[in-house]
Amino acid sequence: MPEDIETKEESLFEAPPMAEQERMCEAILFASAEPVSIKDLNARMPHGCDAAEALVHLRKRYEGRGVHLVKVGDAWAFRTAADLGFLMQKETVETRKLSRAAVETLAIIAYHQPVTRAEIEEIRGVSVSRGTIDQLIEMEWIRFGRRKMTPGRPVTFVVTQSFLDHFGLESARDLPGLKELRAAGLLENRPPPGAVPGPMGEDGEDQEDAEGQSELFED
Amino acid sequence: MPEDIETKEESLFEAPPMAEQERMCEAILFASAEPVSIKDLNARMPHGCDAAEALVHLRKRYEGRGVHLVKVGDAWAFRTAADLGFLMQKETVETRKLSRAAVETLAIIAYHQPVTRAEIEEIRGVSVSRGTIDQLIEMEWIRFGRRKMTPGRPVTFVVTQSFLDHFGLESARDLPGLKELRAAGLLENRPPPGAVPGPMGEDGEDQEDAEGQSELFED
Amino acid sequence: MAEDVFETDQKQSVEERLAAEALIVDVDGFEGPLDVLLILSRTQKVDLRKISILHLAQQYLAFVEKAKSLRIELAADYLVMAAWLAFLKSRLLLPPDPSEEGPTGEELAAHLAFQLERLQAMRDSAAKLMARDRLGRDFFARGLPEDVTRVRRVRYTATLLDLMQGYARIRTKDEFRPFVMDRDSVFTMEEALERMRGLIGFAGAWTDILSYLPDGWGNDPKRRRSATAATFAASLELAKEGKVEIRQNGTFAPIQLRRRDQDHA
Repeated sequence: MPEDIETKEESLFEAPPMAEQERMCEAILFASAEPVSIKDLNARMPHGCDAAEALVHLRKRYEGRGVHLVKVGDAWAFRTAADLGFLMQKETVETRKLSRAAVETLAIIAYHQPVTRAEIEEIRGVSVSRGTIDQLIEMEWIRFGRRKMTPGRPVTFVVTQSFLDHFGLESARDLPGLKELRAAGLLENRPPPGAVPGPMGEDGEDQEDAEGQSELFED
Repeated sequence: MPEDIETKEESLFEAPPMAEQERMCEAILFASAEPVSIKDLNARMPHGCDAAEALVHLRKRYEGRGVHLVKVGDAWAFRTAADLGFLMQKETVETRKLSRAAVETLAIIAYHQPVTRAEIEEIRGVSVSRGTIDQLIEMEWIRFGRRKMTPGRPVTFVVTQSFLDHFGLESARDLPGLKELRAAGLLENRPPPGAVPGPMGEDGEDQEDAEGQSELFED
Repeated sequence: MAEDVFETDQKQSVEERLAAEALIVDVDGFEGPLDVLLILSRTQKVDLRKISILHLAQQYLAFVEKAKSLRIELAADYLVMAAWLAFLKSRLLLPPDPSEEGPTGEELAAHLAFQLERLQAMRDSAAKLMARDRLGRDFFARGLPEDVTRVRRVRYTATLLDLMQGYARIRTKDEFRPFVMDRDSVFTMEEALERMRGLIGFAGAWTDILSYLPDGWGNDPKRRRSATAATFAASLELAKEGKVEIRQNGTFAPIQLRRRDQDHA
């Protein structure tokens, strides 16, 4: 502590060396709760210091480092290097099975594209919630196709390249037809609602069903 | 964002170069006011990184700078250099003035931990008021340690990471004068010969103590 | 020096005593008898390790005597210590009695010296600790921390099989059973009524209607739902016929029924 006082008193007559001024700026900017202007830096540093020059050195020193010295308005602050921003967020990805309603809607679009919402509803026998369509669009599995040249010119939906990539298809035409589905055993056992046989399992079904139902009430 | 994911996935096979790991540690530690453990650093950095090694390089890099990399228990933090404290009037936090009883109790816990209330009372020769312990707990300088395996299984007190951080200690082993005190036998819990009056020496927790201390100071 | 401390203290203590009407007050400024001993020991102006415990005991006893003569009520701790020191003093002065059990005067004195030295050591350490560079006073943490943002992302997936099964499900519905109701999971009111008519004769006490669900219908949610609805409807029917009474204590509370005896009707 006594050294500090000496330093301060000396500095009334002679400014500390530039390396020292750089350290001071570094410490102040680090500890300050908000960006600090050059004026404030000079006011806080011993008499005769030149914060502007010290900042030039300091900025250079932090070039390419994990944190950068950046100018915010007319003040200065340390900030995380932009390329390391991903370290500042903790991402947890949760994988969930697409709801039955969404799978069915997607299937109809894939088999019948371009298809309007009214057509989807006709095929499914229940109304299609906006949320389901939005979700599929957000997943980039479907997109808007051309409008139908029918009264009202309704929009149509088609599947996207991402869809084809995800399901490993060259084109939507490669999807198996009804006959093939039957041949593959997918149509043979009449699936009672709520108990689809095969790899879909039975446990997930109840909640999927609930979701499918809620879709009816959603909009 | 897609780039980040790629980076992360690549890293499953190869860790980023050490210079890059150093930058990452730098960014994470700069962004946090609290010390960050090596475990947390590794968890936040891409797979395969070695925060412990990166920190060795980083610490060296900040030697003599306005900001230092310091070890606090098993965590790390950037802190401004103590000799520049005079620049920080604006940031100075008024710490509550501790009573003499609180200061002594804190020192006894730090040097004798894990220590029971009865042991603290024996050393001070006076009963410890509840308020004193409460205050130290509230300040997050002490916490409960493991119960002693002596009759009554009394709770013990130990100092916290915040305590180490506040007093600039890497670990409880670095307490000032600890070695000398131990050499002089002043940290031993000597059983009183026969009865000694007052709140001192009512329980015989002695045989346990050597073990308790070694647990803290030697690992 | 101890005398000075004592003089100023006793004035305060007397005032305090009068003010508080307390019978016992701690001697202000002292942290217990060990603290008094430590302060008294300083008058010996020697290393704590070379201190004369005998002399110290005498000093302490004098301190207690003076407090008594000034009618300062000392806390019990101080008096216990005085008694113990008087005992220690006699042990130290008299030649050791070989027939006597227990620790010698020297052992006791040595332990007291150890306690004093240890307390002094802790005080010195506390001072050193508090004099260290401290966070928020001499060195500082990051003033502008950046929080870690937690991003929770849900990724939905489906397989080609899901897709085809989904499609198959819809097309199958059309092809094979457009209007067929699946009755596997439906329990009708008629069935429930028939079941309950057989059981109601045993329902003398209030019974939860859920206990009337047919076996095997309680686990599957769909079947349970249907059976519960049918049983409830059947119970209402029975109540209407005057065969049972129904009650429910509150919203969502269990619904209970019991047989209604014909003579009360």
